[in-house]
Order: sequence, then C-alpha cells, then structure tokens
Amino acid sequence: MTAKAVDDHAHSEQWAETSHCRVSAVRRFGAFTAFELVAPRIAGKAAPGQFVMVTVPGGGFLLRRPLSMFTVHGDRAGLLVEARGAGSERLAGLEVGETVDLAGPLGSAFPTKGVTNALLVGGGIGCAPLQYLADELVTAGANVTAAFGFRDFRAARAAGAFAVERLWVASEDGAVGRRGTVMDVLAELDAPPNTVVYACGPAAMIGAVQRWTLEQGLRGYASLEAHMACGSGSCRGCVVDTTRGKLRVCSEGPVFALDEVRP
Amino acid sequence: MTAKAVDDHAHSEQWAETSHCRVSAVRRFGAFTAFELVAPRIAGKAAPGQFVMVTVPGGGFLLRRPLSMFTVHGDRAGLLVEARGAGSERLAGLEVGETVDLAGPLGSAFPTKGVTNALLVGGGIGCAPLQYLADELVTAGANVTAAFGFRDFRAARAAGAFAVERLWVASEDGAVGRRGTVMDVLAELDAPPNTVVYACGPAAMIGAVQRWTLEQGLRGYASLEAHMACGSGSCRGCVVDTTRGKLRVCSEGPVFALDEVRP
Amino acid sequence: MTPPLELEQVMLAVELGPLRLEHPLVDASGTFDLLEYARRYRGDFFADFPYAAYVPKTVTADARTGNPPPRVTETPSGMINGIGLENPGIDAWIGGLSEWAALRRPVIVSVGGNSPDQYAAVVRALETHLASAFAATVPRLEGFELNVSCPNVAGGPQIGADPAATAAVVGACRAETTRFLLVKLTPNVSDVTLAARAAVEAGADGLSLVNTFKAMVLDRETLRPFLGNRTGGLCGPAIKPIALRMVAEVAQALPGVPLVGMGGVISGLDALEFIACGATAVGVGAANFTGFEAPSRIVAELRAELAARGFASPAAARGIALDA
Amino acid sequence: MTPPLELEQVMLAVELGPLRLEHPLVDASGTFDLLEYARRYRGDFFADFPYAAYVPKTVTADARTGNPPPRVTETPSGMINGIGLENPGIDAWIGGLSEWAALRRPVIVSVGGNSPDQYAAVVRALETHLASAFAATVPRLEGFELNVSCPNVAGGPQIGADPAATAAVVGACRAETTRFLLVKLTPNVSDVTLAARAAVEAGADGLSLVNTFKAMVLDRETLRPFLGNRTGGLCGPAIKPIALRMVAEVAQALPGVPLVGMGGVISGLDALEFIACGATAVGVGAANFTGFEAPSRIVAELRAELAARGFASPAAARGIALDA
Ligand SMILES: Cc1cc2nc3c(=O)[nH]c(=O)nc-3n(C[C@H](O)[C@H](O)[C@H](O)COP(=O)(O)OP(=O)(O)OC[C@H]3O[C@@H](n4cnc5c(N)ncnc54)[C@H](O)[C@@H]3O)c2cc1C
Ligand SMILES: Cc1cc2nc3c(=O)[nH]c(=O)nc-3n(C[C@H](O)[C@H](O)[C@H](O)COP(=O)(O)OP(=O)(O)OC[C@H]3O[C@@H](n4cnc5c(N)ncnc54)[C@H](O)[C@@H]3O)c2cc1C
Ligand SMILES: Cc1cc2nc3c(=O)[nH]c(=O)nc-3n(C[C@H](O)[C@H](O)[C@H](O)COP(=O)(O)O)c2cc1C
Ligand SMILES: Cc1cc2nc3c(=O)[nH]c(=O)nc-3n(C[C@H](O)[C@H](O)[C@H](O)COP(=O)(O)O)c2cc1C
Ligand code: FES
Ligand code: FES
Repeated sequence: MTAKAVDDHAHSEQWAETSHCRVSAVRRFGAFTAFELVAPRIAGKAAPGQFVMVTVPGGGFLLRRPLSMFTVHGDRAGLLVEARGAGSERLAGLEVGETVDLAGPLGSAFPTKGVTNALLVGGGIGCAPLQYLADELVTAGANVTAAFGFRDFRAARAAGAFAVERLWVASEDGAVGRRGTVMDVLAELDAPPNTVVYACGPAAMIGAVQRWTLEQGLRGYASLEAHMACGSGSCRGCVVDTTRGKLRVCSEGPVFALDEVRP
Repeated sequence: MTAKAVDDHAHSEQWAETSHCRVSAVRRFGAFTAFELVAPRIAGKAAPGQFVMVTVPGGGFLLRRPLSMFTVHGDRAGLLVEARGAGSERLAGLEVGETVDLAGPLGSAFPTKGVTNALLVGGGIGCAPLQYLADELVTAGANVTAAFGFRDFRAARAAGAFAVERLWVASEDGAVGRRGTVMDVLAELDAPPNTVVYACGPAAMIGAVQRWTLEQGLRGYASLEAHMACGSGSCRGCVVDTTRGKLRVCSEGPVFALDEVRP
Repeated sequence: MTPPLELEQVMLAVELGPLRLEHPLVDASGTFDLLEYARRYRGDFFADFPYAAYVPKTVTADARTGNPPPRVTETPSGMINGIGLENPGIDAWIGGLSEWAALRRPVIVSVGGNSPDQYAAVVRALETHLASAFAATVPRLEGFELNVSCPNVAGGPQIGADPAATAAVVGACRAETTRFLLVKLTPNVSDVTLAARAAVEAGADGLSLVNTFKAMVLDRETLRPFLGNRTGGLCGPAIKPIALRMVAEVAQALPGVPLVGMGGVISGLDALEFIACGATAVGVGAANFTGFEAPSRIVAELRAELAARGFASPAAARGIALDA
Repeated sequence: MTPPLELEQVMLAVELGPLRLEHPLVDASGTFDLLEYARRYRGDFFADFPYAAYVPKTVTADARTGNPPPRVTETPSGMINGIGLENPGIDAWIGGLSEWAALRRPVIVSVGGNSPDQYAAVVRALETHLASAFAATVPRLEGFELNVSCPNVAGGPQIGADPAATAAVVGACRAETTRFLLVKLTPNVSDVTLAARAAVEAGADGLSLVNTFKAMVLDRETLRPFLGNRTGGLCGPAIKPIALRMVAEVAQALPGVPLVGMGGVISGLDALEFIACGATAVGVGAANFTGFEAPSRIVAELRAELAARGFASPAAARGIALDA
C-alpha cells in the first residue's frame, strides 16, 4: 500500500523559482559536461552570477547541489558541471530527455551597470558563471577580456565549453595556453583604469586576484563557493568571513565586492 | 582524489556463483517484469527452487534482493520481479543492455527425482519458481498440473508471463480464471495418489496447501520467503520455524518438505 | 485492515497541549526561515504558511557568530551540520518580531543557552516584551522549546545528557512563563527516558525529540575533520530508525505527555510513523533542503497515507506501534 | 600533499596488540560465516581467507535460539537486525572447531552473556579446551572480543552502557585468560569514553567499536514494529559519521590502546577514515552482504587509497584526524 502519488507540481506552482526541467542538449568535455535545460521561469529571471540548486536524480542524495548559471539563451538555462563527487558525477551523466528539478535563480548577481571594460578571471570550474557574465556584458557593449586558469590538461578540457572572444588561457602543466597560473596572464595584461574585475575560482586564486586588483587600483567582484544545505538563506550553513562579518554565500552572495571578501 | 577504480571482476573471479549479467530481454506484465539475463555460470548450475541475490543498481541500496530462478534457457537465466518496494521497483525498471550483479544459484532445490505426477500450487509472485520447475518436470516426462491464485486483476497480469500447459488460474475478484482462491481450484482437482505437491506463495496459502496435502494423503514441498541480509547462511537473518527448529531460508531452504514447515 | 477513506474524510487537526494545530507538521528549529521563504513565494506566505506552527532557529541571550565554516555536508542518506547556534541574541531577535507579526500560525520559540540563567533570561525577555507590546507588532508566540541538545556548542557535555542539569534549565524557565513549554531532548544518551522524565517533573508540558547525533565527517583528500567545528550533528533519513525507537520509548514511559517527534522525516509516511510511535506533532528538518515545496508535499502525503489506511485523523493512528 | 606511491610500495601489515595482522581488515562479528563462504569458494578459502583475522559470531555459554522473525530489513543507507545472538552455545561451538582448524589466520572469539559469570564461563571453557586439544584440531584462537553491546537481547539495559558492569565482565574474563582481550563497546551512550576507560582499567587489552544502534523500523502497511523483536540494531553507512566520532573520542582519551574501528565500512576509503581516527584494525559488517567479493575488494581499495595519499602503511595514516 502506497499513498496515491502526490503531484509535486501542485505544490511547487507557487514557487516562482522552482522548475522541473528537461535536458535539451548535452556537450561533454572530459570531466566537464555542459547542459541546456528547458527552464523558462528560471531563464526569464536570472542574472549572471546567480546559481540554481539542482536535485541529484536517483533518490540516493539528500541535498541539492549548487550550480552557477553558465548560459541563458531564450528559455534555456545552461549549466556546466564538473564530475567531482558522487552527486556531480550523477549530474554529469544526465542525458537529453531526462528531467531535473531546479530551484532558482538564487543569490546575488554580478553588478554590470555602466561597465565599459571588464576583466573576467576564472579558475577551473569557477569559470562557469563567467560565460553568462561575458554574454551579458558584450550585449551591453562592454569590452570583455577573460583570463582562465586550469590545473592540468584534464581540467583544461573545460575551456572547450566557453565562447568568449578575448580569452587568455593558462594551465599549470602548459597543456593548453600559457604555462602558469591565471596570475601570470594578468601580469601581462594592460587593464585600463576603469576596468572592473570579476573573479571566480579557488580561494587562493581569489586572494591573489584581490591583491592584484588592489595594486592596480581597480575595483571588482568575487563569486565565492561554500558548502550549502538550503541554498536559500534558511540554515546558515554557507557562511564565509567578510569585512562585514559572517555572510551567507547563498543569499548575501555568492557575489561579493572583491575588497570585502577574506579568502 | 579517488583511488584507482578497483576491478570488481578481479575479486569475484573465484566465486563460482557470482556473475555480472547483461539484461538480454524484458517483458512487462503490469507490475510484473520478466527478464532474461546472460548468466552462463548461474544458468549452468541452477536447479528449480533456487534463487539469486540481485544487487539493486543505482548505489542507493545496501542489501541485495532475493529473486527466484524463473526460467533457465541455455546460458540465460530468467527472473520475474514484482514491483513492491523501492528496490524491486528499480529492478522492475531495468532495460535491455543494463547489467546487474547476481550471486547464485543459492539455496535448496525442489526434489524432482522419480516424480511422475506433479501439482504446482502458486500464489501471486510465489508462482515465479514454478515455471522453471514445470519446465524441468516436463522435460523429465512428468505430468504437470499447475494451480495459480492471484489477488485481483492487477496481480493476475503476472499469469501472462507463464507458459505451463495444464494451468488453472483463480483470482479473488474473478478477473482472470475462476473466482476464488487457489484452494478452490484444488478442491475440484483429482490428484492421483502418487502426486507430489510443490507450493510457493503467501504463508496463509502454504498453510492451506499443507492441510489439503495431508488430507489427501499426498506429500510435497514448500518454498518459503524470508527477509534476508546475506542470502548465504552467514547472518541468521532469515530463519523460519520448522519442526526441526529455526532454519535458514537462504541455505537450509528456501525449499522445505511441506510437512516440516510451520507457516 | 480498515477500508481506505477519501482524502476529504481525513481531519488533520491535532491538539499539542493547549495549541490547536491545523495538522501535525511543524518545522524543526534551524532548518526553515520564514522570511527567506516569504521572499521566494508568489502569494502571501504568512497566510499560506505550510507548517501548523513555526519553530524559528534557536535564539540565545547573547548574540553568537557560530562555528567556522565549512558547516554542512551530505552523508549517506543524511547530512551533518555544525552551525553552532549562530543567532543575533534575544534583544535583536525581539527587535525583528514586527517583521513577521502577520504570521497567522502559533510560534514556538526555540531557546538555547549554556546555563539555566541564560535560558531563563531569554524566556523572561520575551515575556516582558509580550506583556507590553502591541498585539499587532508580535507574532503569536504561544510556546517555548528549550533546546538542551545542540551538539555543536563548546563547553562540556550537553545539558540534555544530564537529567539534573535538564531539570534545572526547565525549572528556571518554568518560573518565567505559563506558556506551553517543550524541552528538546538529545539522542546522544543511553536512556532517553531519564532526561524526558526529569524535564516533565521539573515542569515541562511536552517534549521534542530528537535533536542531531554528534558525528564526524572527514575531508576525503586530507582525512582531517571536514567541519570547521570538527564534529557536528547528524540528521536526515539515516537516523530515522533510532529516532523512532526513542520517541516510542518516551511515549511508553510518559503516556499522555505531548510529543513532537522528528528525525529523518522526508515523506508523509515518515511523519505517520512518528505518530504511530506516539508523537502528536512531527518536526521536519533536513527535508526542507530538498525543495521549497517539501512542507506542503509532506502534509498532503500524510493525509493520503492516513486515508489509505482508513485513519480519519492522526489521533486514530497515534501510538499504534507501541506495546499494548 | 605527499606524492602518491605505487601500490606495491604500500605495506598493509599492522600489529593489533600482540596479533600481527597482514592488513587492517577483520570481519565484524555476526556478519561473516567462514564455513558458508568456504562452501561457495572455488579455491582453498582457508588459505585465501580475505580478512586478516576471523571474528566469528558471538557465542554464549548456553545455546540460544535467537529472536522471532523477521530479523532483518533495509533502512536508508543501512540495515537493522534483531538476530538475538542465536548460537549453539559454547560446548557445541567447541565441538565444531575441528571443522575449520585449517584456517591460517588468527581468530578473535566473540563472547556474549548476561552476567560476568556467563562471559567467564565461555572464556574458561575455551581455555580449558585449548590447554588439552591437539593443535591440528583447533584454529589459532588468539584473542577474545567481549560483546557487552548487543542491543537485541532481553534483560535490562546493555552491560556496555554501564561502566561498572562492563568492568565486572572484563575482570571476570581477565582472570581466565592471558590472551589478547578486546571489549566491544556500545554506541548507545552519552560518553563512550567512560565504558572504554573502565574496560581498560579492568584489564582489557584493546577495544572494538561500535556495535549497532538500538533502533526501530515499522511495517509500512500495519505501522507495527517490523522486527519480531520490535527493536533491533542499526548499522551500515548511515551510522558511519557517528562511529567515526566515537572512535576518535576513544583514541584521544586512551592513546596507545589498540582499537578495532567499525560501523558502515563499505569501501577502502571508509576503512582509511577509521584508521585516520585512530583505529589499528577495521571491522566490516553489513558490507559483507553486498557481495562475496566485498572483503578482498575493500582490502585492495584500502591499499589504493593509502598509495594515492602517499602513505606507505596504515600506521602512517593512523590518528591523523585527531586533535594535535
Ligand atoms: C554558488 C556555487 C556555484 C557553483 N557552481 C558550480 C558550477 O557551475 N559547476 C560545478 O561543477 N560546480 C559548481 N559548484 C560546486 C558544486 O556545487 C559542487 O562541486 C558539487 O556540489 C559537488 O557535489 P558532489 O556531490 O559531486 O560532491 P560531494 O563531495 O560528494 O558532495 C557532498 C556535499 O558537499 C557539497 N560540495 C562538494 N563540493 C563542493 C564545493 N566545491 N562547493 C560547494 N559545495 C560542495 C555538495 O553540494 C554536497 O552537499 C558551485 C558551488 C557553489 C556554492
Ligand atoms: C527465496 C526468495 C525468493 C523470492 N523470489 C522472488 C521473485 O522471484 N520475484 C519477486 O518479485 N520477489 C521475490 N521474492 C521477494 C523479493 O525478494 C522482495 O519482494 C523484494 O526483496 C522486495 O524488495 P523491495 O526493495 O521492493 O522492498 P522493500 O520493502 O523496500 O525492501 C526492504 C527490505 O525488505 C526485503 N523484503 C521486502 N519484501 C520482502 C519479501 N516479501 N520477502 C523477502 N524480503 C523482502 C528486501 O529484500 C529488503 O531487504 C523472493 C524472496 C525470497 C526470500
Ligand atoms: C542546519 C541545521 C540547523 C539546526 N539548527 C538547530 C537549532 O538551532 N536548534 C535546534 O533545536 N535544532 C537544530 N537542528 C536540529 C533539527 O531541528 C532537528 O532536530 C534535526 O535535524 C533532526 O531532524 P531532521 O532529521 O528532520 O533534520 C538543526 C538541524 C540542521 C540540519
Ligand atoms: C546481522 C548482524 C548480526 C550481528 N551479530 C553480531 C554479533 O553476534 N556480535 C557482535 O558483537 N556484533 C554483531 N553485529 C554487529 C556488527 O559486528 C557490527 O558491530 C555492526 O554491524 C557495525 O558495523 P557495520 O556497519 O559494518 O555493519 C551484527 C550485525 C549484523 C548486521
Ligand atoms: S545554504 Fe542555507 S543559508 Fe546558505
Ligand atoms: S539471509 Fe543471512 S543467513 Fe539467511
């Protein structure tokens, strides 16, 4: 005896930000998978820097996984997943036609208003939100330069998922682009004084970008990661230290001013 | 960082009874699914009444599920699964081409030596092992009559999975065959005095068949169910009461003499 | 078995001590933030609030910044948290009450602390505020839940593991309020009925159980403790079988004492199991993290599970798993 | 981080008190039956035995028929059992020893009972037998594990929840044997270090932990307790975070005391986590039910996990999760 299946949709209708979404396209780049999902409600509301909480299908996972909005095209939301643990591995294996539950868009967005020169700095899977950001900035008429760093040839396969015109890539083993870190790329760039820096990646990279930005007299934003439970401000699980005290990455972030984070 | 994948096969090689099996055919009958699996080692060793322990794929399940051998054709082992709980639901959803881990054949078999007249009595999913038994008895030249009982029209759909020549079906709601229970069928049968009875089904049915067999002066066997952990004699999780004390269904059973069980 | 009922034939209302609840489900403290949900809801969340009562995150006398991150991660069929009772302290908390005064459901205030005084100070501050505040500026604060069982705060063993210490906290708070007083028990004990009995004898009106199990998760790469606080509290479906056993033990030992059962409830059937073990109300914690619609889904499923078994109300199923 | 090693550079051997084990993994009592495995093995299972030592199911002085069925079922990421220490009693057990005398690995005999006398009687019976038996007719019985923590036997709270009662059992057995003496602790306590310390002070050489958590599962249809014994013991991956925390606590409280850690180990990484929390050996229980090849798979995975992190031996990783 099981209770009559209760229609989840009936209960999610009132949540502007929840969506049962069909995978409409999948592209794979080694351990990275880029999806497109039919998600009109989310695509219609999102802004670069925001993320979605994704239910891992299969029933074996309790918590949803936070994933950045990678692209938005019409009613399609794009995500880029790196298979790391069991959950992201399952997500990376999604096929066209499967459906997933998303909640979002959540969190703060990258401020882009009035930006004419933008420098996007990404490390590893941290590059994910920067595609969407680049798309928006270009549409708004800004000059966009991107510098992405990857660990090794495996990680650098993710670069194939990106379409940014002025993109400099570095990899620590020299497999793709310049040998070195993204900081080596920055050292060679000439950033105009009104450049706004947008950074997303490992804490060490954020720290280095923060110092570099300060030295250059620029301002900027960083998108941070934290382990999350609710993803929506309820549990206080995702706090990070900032100059304003402990803040929640999921609701006060993930985008913070670069000078207030303490990576 | 994950340890290099360790090849399971390397460790299972020495187990005569373990097999990684491809689903080669699937037929569905409502909540019942009949599979064929490519399982040469198991098919080559099995006897009717034995069962296999089946790993539920997907990673969310700890224990394997016991399933009776439903058919054996060459190197193919057939299973019949009724979707009841989460595990059997996942198993019932298997598609051609997926692989499952089986361990078996396990447990005791129905004795068939020297049997000339056989009466097979099944209830619900308990009918599963009786197809294989019927096939073997017929091959050995025995006269086989089967009486299967089902609860309702839903359960009776399982009848479609069976191919037994002299098969009487009863259903409690009259949807298929005679209205009533399998005992009503037995009441109308003329069983020759040397008939051997083989019963598998719910405890109440086993009890009724046991009484009926005694009244008729016949002898027979019953295959019992019990919740199992190891399925192979290690944990003492699957004991049932018998006239010989508590016995393990997985290793001393599942087939017991009909007069020793205490359903 | 009893024949099934139509969904409409099931009346979900229950009485938790003096509180009349529209149905048995409440949020588990610390896992559900009214204002964050309201921000994401299309309609009037204060009116459509899915739980029968609201239990906010534990508040303490002093402001607390909580534990260093990371604070949460998933475990097999569960999760671990080491939040460490981050909260703004009772004064700031009271300052924010008017923001959600429009909530129509009863509120059970979860209170934390390290000593009887600290607990009593919170209760007193609230009673003082309620005595003077305009009704329209405060929600319906109708009860307290004394959280003596948070495994994530420093300073010796948990109060709830010691019946005498538990009784001292209850006694101090009982002196400050006549409202409905729950005590939230810890599962990290040999015999949960000891603190349960001590709490009731010291004046508690009811009991909530269980809080989380003290546990540890290692970082896969470094093999060092993963949480910033080293240890944290385990909850979710993994612990449900232990939680059910404890609720049944307390129900059997203290018949008639209203219980709020919780631990691993993610479906209506899970909730019904706690009711069968003797709970009047059921708390939902980690399941809130599975989707915004989880609370209303669970309520609907509970109705369906009751109907399928022919129970016209939660009360009809209450305690049927207990020894006769 | 330390650079990875080749698999062959890892030496898995450990010393558990006076026992030299080829690797850290042993079976958890009650979950692995040597003779049943040997029946299903193609080669010589006595020679290829996958565990470093064999811990048979708990044996008691008297024969026990155990609890009524059902006795096992699955739970979220775990399982519950209420076997109830079914065993033939020590005399019949000794009678069967010659059947597996060919096992080449050390054996740690798990001993149960309801009083110090009953435990001591088992140890005495074995010592008496060993003193007179021909070596070729008995396996290498080199140690005892006093199971004071089975949650599935009637008669009051568990001995292991009471440090004094635990000490009494240990004392009685210590008087009967000079062999390696482990005590298997229960996790159903507020502070696992109390019984741990009591056991060691009473003469135990080492500690095993954890046994199962007392828990309850309901029948989905009837909502009555599912197990024949109403309650049972929860184990499997669900409980691993609690078990790790307890092993770390005992390792920290009693440095130098050999520990056998267990609870939810299904992979080599799980085993390594217990070692990181201070265990010398690691027990594998429920994982034995996932496949016959589980033991050898877990040993191979442990080697790979050590190598990947640059640990040349389990000892190199032991305790690294503990406070400095
Ligand atoms: C705001 C935000 C945006 C993100 N965007 C992306 C993205 O676009 N693409 C992508 O591949 N990954 C992204 N991540 C990281 C991603 O959420 C984790 O890699 C993923 O959850 C790992 O899950 P798992 O089950 O494979 O790992 P497991 O280690 O098995 O997960 C266990 C738990 O830890 C959490 N967790 C594990 N690693 C991380 C991590 N690095 N950060 C946060 N939580 C973690 C999981 O969510 C889960 O709760 C983002 C994280 C945040 C916070
Ligand atoms: C010897 C034997 C042969 C069997 N043959 C078949 C068969 O051919 N086809 C078939 O569909 N079923 C058969 N069963 C029953 C089958 O094993 C269970 O229906 C199945 O395990 C249910 O699993 P679940 O995950 O859907 O149920 P859940 O209730 O979610 O499972 C929880 C646990 O209970 C156990 N369990 C649940 N129901 C039963 C049951 N009725 N008997 C034993 N264990 C149970 C599961 O194995 C699992 O460990 C057989 C059982 C035994 C003992
Ligand atoms: C992130 C998180 C925060 C929690 N905070 C509190 C708290 O502040 N006060 C409290 O009494 N319990 C707190 N708990 C415990 C829950 O209220 C609940 O007792 C426990 O999680 C068991 O229920 P569950 O399995 O449904 O989550 C918290 C649990 C989680 C997961
Ligand atoms: C079916 C079963 C039977 C058990 N029998 C015993 C026993 O006889 N003696 C004992 O000390 N522990 C017994 N245990 C407990 C295990 O030895 C072990 O401590 C526990 O299961 C935790 O380990 P795991 O999570 O790896 O299973 C039993 C466990 C199971 C599942
Ligand atoms: S994840 Fe819950 S508050 Fe951010
Ligand atoms: S299931 Fe383990 S002994 Fe039968």
